[in-house]
Parts: sequence; C-alpha cells; structure tokens
Amino acid sequence: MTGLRIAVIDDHPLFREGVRRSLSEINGFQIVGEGCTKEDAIRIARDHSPDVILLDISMPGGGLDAVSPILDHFPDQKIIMLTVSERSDDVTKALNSGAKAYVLKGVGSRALAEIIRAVASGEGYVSPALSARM
Amino acid sequence: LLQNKRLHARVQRASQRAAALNESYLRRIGADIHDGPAQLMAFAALRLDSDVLVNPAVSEETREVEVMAIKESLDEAMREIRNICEGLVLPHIEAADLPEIIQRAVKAHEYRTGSSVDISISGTPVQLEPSAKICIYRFIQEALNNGFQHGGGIEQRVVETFRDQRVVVDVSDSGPGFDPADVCRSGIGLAGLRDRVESLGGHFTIESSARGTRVRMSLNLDGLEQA
Amino acid sequence: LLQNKRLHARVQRASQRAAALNESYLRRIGADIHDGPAQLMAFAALRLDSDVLVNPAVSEETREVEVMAIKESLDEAMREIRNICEGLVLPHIEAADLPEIIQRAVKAHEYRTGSSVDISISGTPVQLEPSAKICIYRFIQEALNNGFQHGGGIEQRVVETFRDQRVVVDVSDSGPGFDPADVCRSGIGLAGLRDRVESLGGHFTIESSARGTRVRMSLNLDGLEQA
Ligand SMILES: Nc1ncnc2c1ncn2[C@@H]1O[C@H](COP(=O)(O)OP(=O)(O)OP(=O)(O)O)[C@@H](O)[C@H]1O
Ligand SMILES: Nc1ncnc2c1ncn2[C@@H]1O[C@H](COP(=O)(O)OP(=O)(O)OP(=O)(O)O)[C@@H](O)[C@H]1O
Ligand SMILES: [K+]
Ligand SMILES: [Mg+2]
Ligand SMILES: [Mg+2]
Ligand SMILES: [Mg+2]
Repeated sequence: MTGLRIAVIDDHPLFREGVRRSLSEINGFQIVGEGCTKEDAIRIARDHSPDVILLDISMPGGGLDAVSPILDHFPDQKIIMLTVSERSDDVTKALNSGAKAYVLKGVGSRALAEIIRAVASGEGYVSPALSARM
Repeated sequence: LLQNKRLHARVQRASQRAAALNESYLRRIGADIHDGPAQLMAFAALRLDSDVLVNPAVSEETREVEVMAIKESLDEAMREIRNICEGLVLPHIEAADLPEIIQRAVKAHEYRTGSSVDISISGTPVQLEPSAKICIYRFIQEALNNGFQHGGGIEQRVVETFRDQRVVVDVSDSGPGFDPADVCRSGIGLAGLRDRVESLGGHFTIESSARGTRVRMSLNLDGLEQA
Repeated sequence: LLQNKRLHARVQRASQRAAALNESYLRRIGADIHDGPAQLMAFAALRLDSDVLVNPAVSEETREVEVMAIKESLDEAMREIRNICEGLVLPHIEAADLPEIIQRAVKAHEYRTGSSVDISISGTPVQLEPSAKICIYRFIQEALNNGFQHGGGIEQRVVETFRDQRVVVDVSDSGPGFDPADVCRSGIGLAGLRDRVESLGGHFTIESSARGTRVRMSLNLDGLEQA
C-alpha cells in the first residue's frame, strides 16, 4: 500500500496509538516511523524521509528543538506540530523555525487527516483558536 | 538585637523561598495536568472523530470496542483530574482542632495508599492559627508520603507531643533511611516542608539512619516573642 | 529593638497570611477545575454510554449528531483546562530582568483581554531575587485584572520607578474607583497582593477615588536591614 508516508513523534503512547489507528482506518496514509524524543525525530527524518512528520512539543529533548536540526539537513521536510501547548511563544518559535503547521491536540481524526493532506500538498495550517489570537 | 536580626532574616528568607516554592508547586500541577488528563482527553477527541463511530458499514461490535476505548480514556482522565484536585484542596480545617487535623491527614493517607499508620496524640488543648494548622496538615501529608514512597511504608507513625509551649509533630518510619545531606534544597518535598515550617518561625529536623527516618516539626505557640 | 520586633511581627504575620492565601488559591484552582472541565467531561462520559452510539437501528445522521455533542463538550473541557493551566504557570522569569518582567505581565494581559495598557519603565538596572520578581509579576497580573474587571479597563497604566533604593510599581486606571475600606481582608485578590508584598518586607498601598484607582507596591533592594 502506498500513500502519504507519515511519522509520529510523541512521548504519550496512548495518543501515538490513537494517531496510528486513526490514520490506518483512512485510506491514503502509511505510518513509517514512531518515536518519543527529539533525537527520535531527527533520526526518523533522516532514515525514513517521511512526507509529513507529526511532532509533539512537550517530550524529552523538546519537540521545538528538533525542527531546525531536521530542516538544516532536509529543508523540504514538512513538519506539523501536534501539541497541547497554546502558548504564543511556542507557536511563534515553531513557525519561525519552519514548521508548516501548528495543530492543537483535541483535533479529531478526520480533521487531522485533512490537515495532513493539505500540508503534504504545500499548504500551511494553524488551529483556528490560535490564529484568531495572532 | 543581633539575634533578633538573624531570626528575622531567617524568617524572611524562608518566606521568600515559600513564595518561590508555591510557584514551583503550581508549575508541577500544570505539568501533571498536561502530562495526564490533557493527553487522555486529546486521545478521546481524536478517536471521537473516527469514521468507525458513524459509518453504517461498521459492525456493532467494532463500534462498541471503539466507544469503550474512548470512554476508558475519558474515565481515566477524570480520575486523574479528581486526584489532582483532591491533593490541591485542603479539607476545611478552620473549624478543626489539632487532634482532628492530625487524624484527617493520616486518614487521607491510609485511604489513598491502603496502608496503616500509628497515631499518638498528646491531647493538650491548644489554639492554633489557620496557618499553623495548614502547615501541620501539609507536613504530615508530605512526610507520610515520603515514608510510603521511599521508606517502604514500614511501621509508619505520627506522634504529637506538647512541651515548653511548643507543639511537636514527628512522622517516622522504619524504612532503609537516607542521607539528608544528599538531598538538594531545591526540591519541593522536604525542602518545601522546611520552608513552610521555618516561615512560621518553627523548627524542622530530619534524622535518618539504616533503622529508619524521623522528620520533626515544632511550632512555638507564643509566636515570635519566644521563638 | 521595639521597632525591630514590630517589623518582625509584621513580616511574620504577612507570611502566615501568605501561606493561608496559597491554600485558598489552590482551593480556587481546585474549584475551577471541578466546576468547569470536570463537569463537561462527566457529561461527555455519560453520553458516550448512550445506546445511540452503537445500536445498528439508529441512522448515521442521528449518530453523527450525538458524536458531535460529545465532542463539543470535550473540546470545551480542553479549552478550560488549557486556560486554567496557563494562569497557573509563570513564564520562566529566573533569567528575565525587571523591564522584561513588567513587559511580559502586561503583554499577557493585553493578549488575554484584547485591551491595551501604557507602560513606563525607569530603566535603572536592578538585581532582584526570584521571589521579588514573582511578586512583581503577580502584582501586575492581578492589579491589571482588577482594573479591567472592576475599573472598566479605562486608561490602564503600569509605571515603574526607582528611588531611595526602592523599586516602586504602580498599576492604575481611570475607572469609577471603590472604597478600599469596604474590601474584606480575606479575599485572594487585593488582600493576597498585600500579603505577598509585605511578606517580602515591602509596602503596599491602594488609592482610589471617583477619578480612578492606583495600587502601589514597593520593595527595598537592600533587604530587611533598611526596611
Ligand atoms: N522516609 C524516607 N525514607 C527514605 N528516604 C527518604 C525518606 N524521605 C525522603 N527520602 C529521600 O529524600 C529524597 C527527597 O525527598 P523529597 O520529598 O524532597 O523529594 P521526593 O519525594 O523525591 O519528590 P517529591 O516529594 O517532590 O515528589 C527522596 O527522593 C528520598 O531519596
Ligand atoms: N481597579 C479597581 N477599580 C474599581 N474597583 C476595584 C478595583 N480593584 C478592586 N476593586 C474592588 O475591590 C474588590 C476586591 O478586589 P479583589 O481583587 O480583592 O477581589 P475580586 O477582584 O472581586 O475577586 P478575585 O480577585 O478574588 O477574583 C473588587 O470586588 C472591586 O469591588
Ligand atoms: K504536548
Ligand atoms: Mg508530550
Ligand atoms: Mg516527597
Ligand atoms: Mg481581583
């Protein structure tokens, strides 16, 4: 099966499992890597070059600190932050570092799938609750 | 005068640390919520959107399994939130006297851990400020918690005595003990207790050996004059 | 000596109240969580049990509506939890200097309320303890909040000045004012601010008239010696 190749980096196993299951029941996605640290994110980007990386913020090493190292080597890598944090500092840092999208956890599976497709095709996205405030 | 100044300086430093401590306590609550309930709720929200829940082609059994998984994570989130809130909120202790406060702190610990704790109370009737009651409650709560977590919960005891106008509360266990010198001041457990007690002008001591640990606090009832 | 004793007594009383205050703050957070997100989650959990979700006889549309209602209340619960956590956790202020702290407190208020606040900062470079920084941040946060809630947010200003080794921070508005004598000491807003400031040996004053309100705190940089 082909389709968009996705990596999920999040230190919460249940949430990761939720993403895996959600994408697997929708056609057109394939999980090619899972991890739970900043180092995992960098390694998976290098070894699997996924189409899109879903990246948590609050995890060992810090998700935000993985963005620049990944983009330094693979400038075209598409990264979606998927996090509980709605701190404006985090949003700003993520987007300034080159993440293509910033999605708040609480997003539904179908909505998430659409956002991933949009980002894969070159669009950006920020959760409405946040973009309204910026 | 010099002594007075030193004492004053100590109280003030302790109360500065108590303020910083409170902030780190709040930060810990924030982190607890973020790492626990928030993630579980995020999972529930994600899965609630799944096609499995609405698609008529999906079997009743498959749907049932999915709904149960969502419900479980929501239930777990609610349990965690309840625990966090419970730890936050002191029982109303304004109206309680010293024996009641000690008993409540011990009961809450026994209930939470399923373990049992010996109590001995002097029974001397003493009038305490709310701040002193809070301090004693939090002291017993955290010290019992440490005895359970780090001391294996072995022979835990709470002993209250009254001498020379001082209320003395000991919390002890017969666990493996530890070297208090190894514990850094910045923690929010033992260091927090010391700050709480000293910011009220009281004394705080730890004794620990291979035979067990005793943490002691004492408060002078006449306040600072005789501190 | 007598003066020293009185000063000491004041600091100690304030720090006792600060301890009680922390508890009531924690209690309020507990109550906020309990009344808000916990109720919404309970609602979601209840609806998740509904037969509508699994019964094959129910139409896709009906099921969809039910799922949406559950998702709504979960979303709302998450929003509330995020808000509560945000208010809990101070930005990291250890590394920040005084101007930054003031700016952050003001920015956070402007961001949250969508209103705007004037700032004036003396620019005198001063070294502050973390406890003093926290105190100033929380002071500005709560005083701006009051000015917005009760003072209509009219011409809100934060002014920092430095004189005689004291950092002075004023938060003011041109709202309708109030009689400070009417405010009971047990609140956790203004009373809390006073206790925070006094427990660090500082001064706290309120001036209010029909032309507006000014709340002022000042801290002595040389600590207690010259307090
Ligand atoms: N009753 C005890 N028996 C054995 N070791 C103890 C006991 N109490 C404390 N300690 C030791 O002292 C350390 C510091 O205790 P403290 O309460 O400050 O932090 P903590 O319990 O590790 O974490 P926290 O209380 O912040 O959750 C503990 O990690 C443990 O090693
Ligand atoms: N800037 C202000 N303008 C007008 N009235 C004020 C102002 N600040 C405070 N007050 C009055 O003083 C009262 C006490 O304020 P305080 O901050 O102690 O409590 P609160 O704001 O009512 O509640 P809380 O802060 O606990 O949420 C307010 O209810 C209000 O009547
Ligand atoms: K996160
Ligand atoms: Mg995480
Ligand atoms: Mg501990
Ligand atoms: Mg207020």
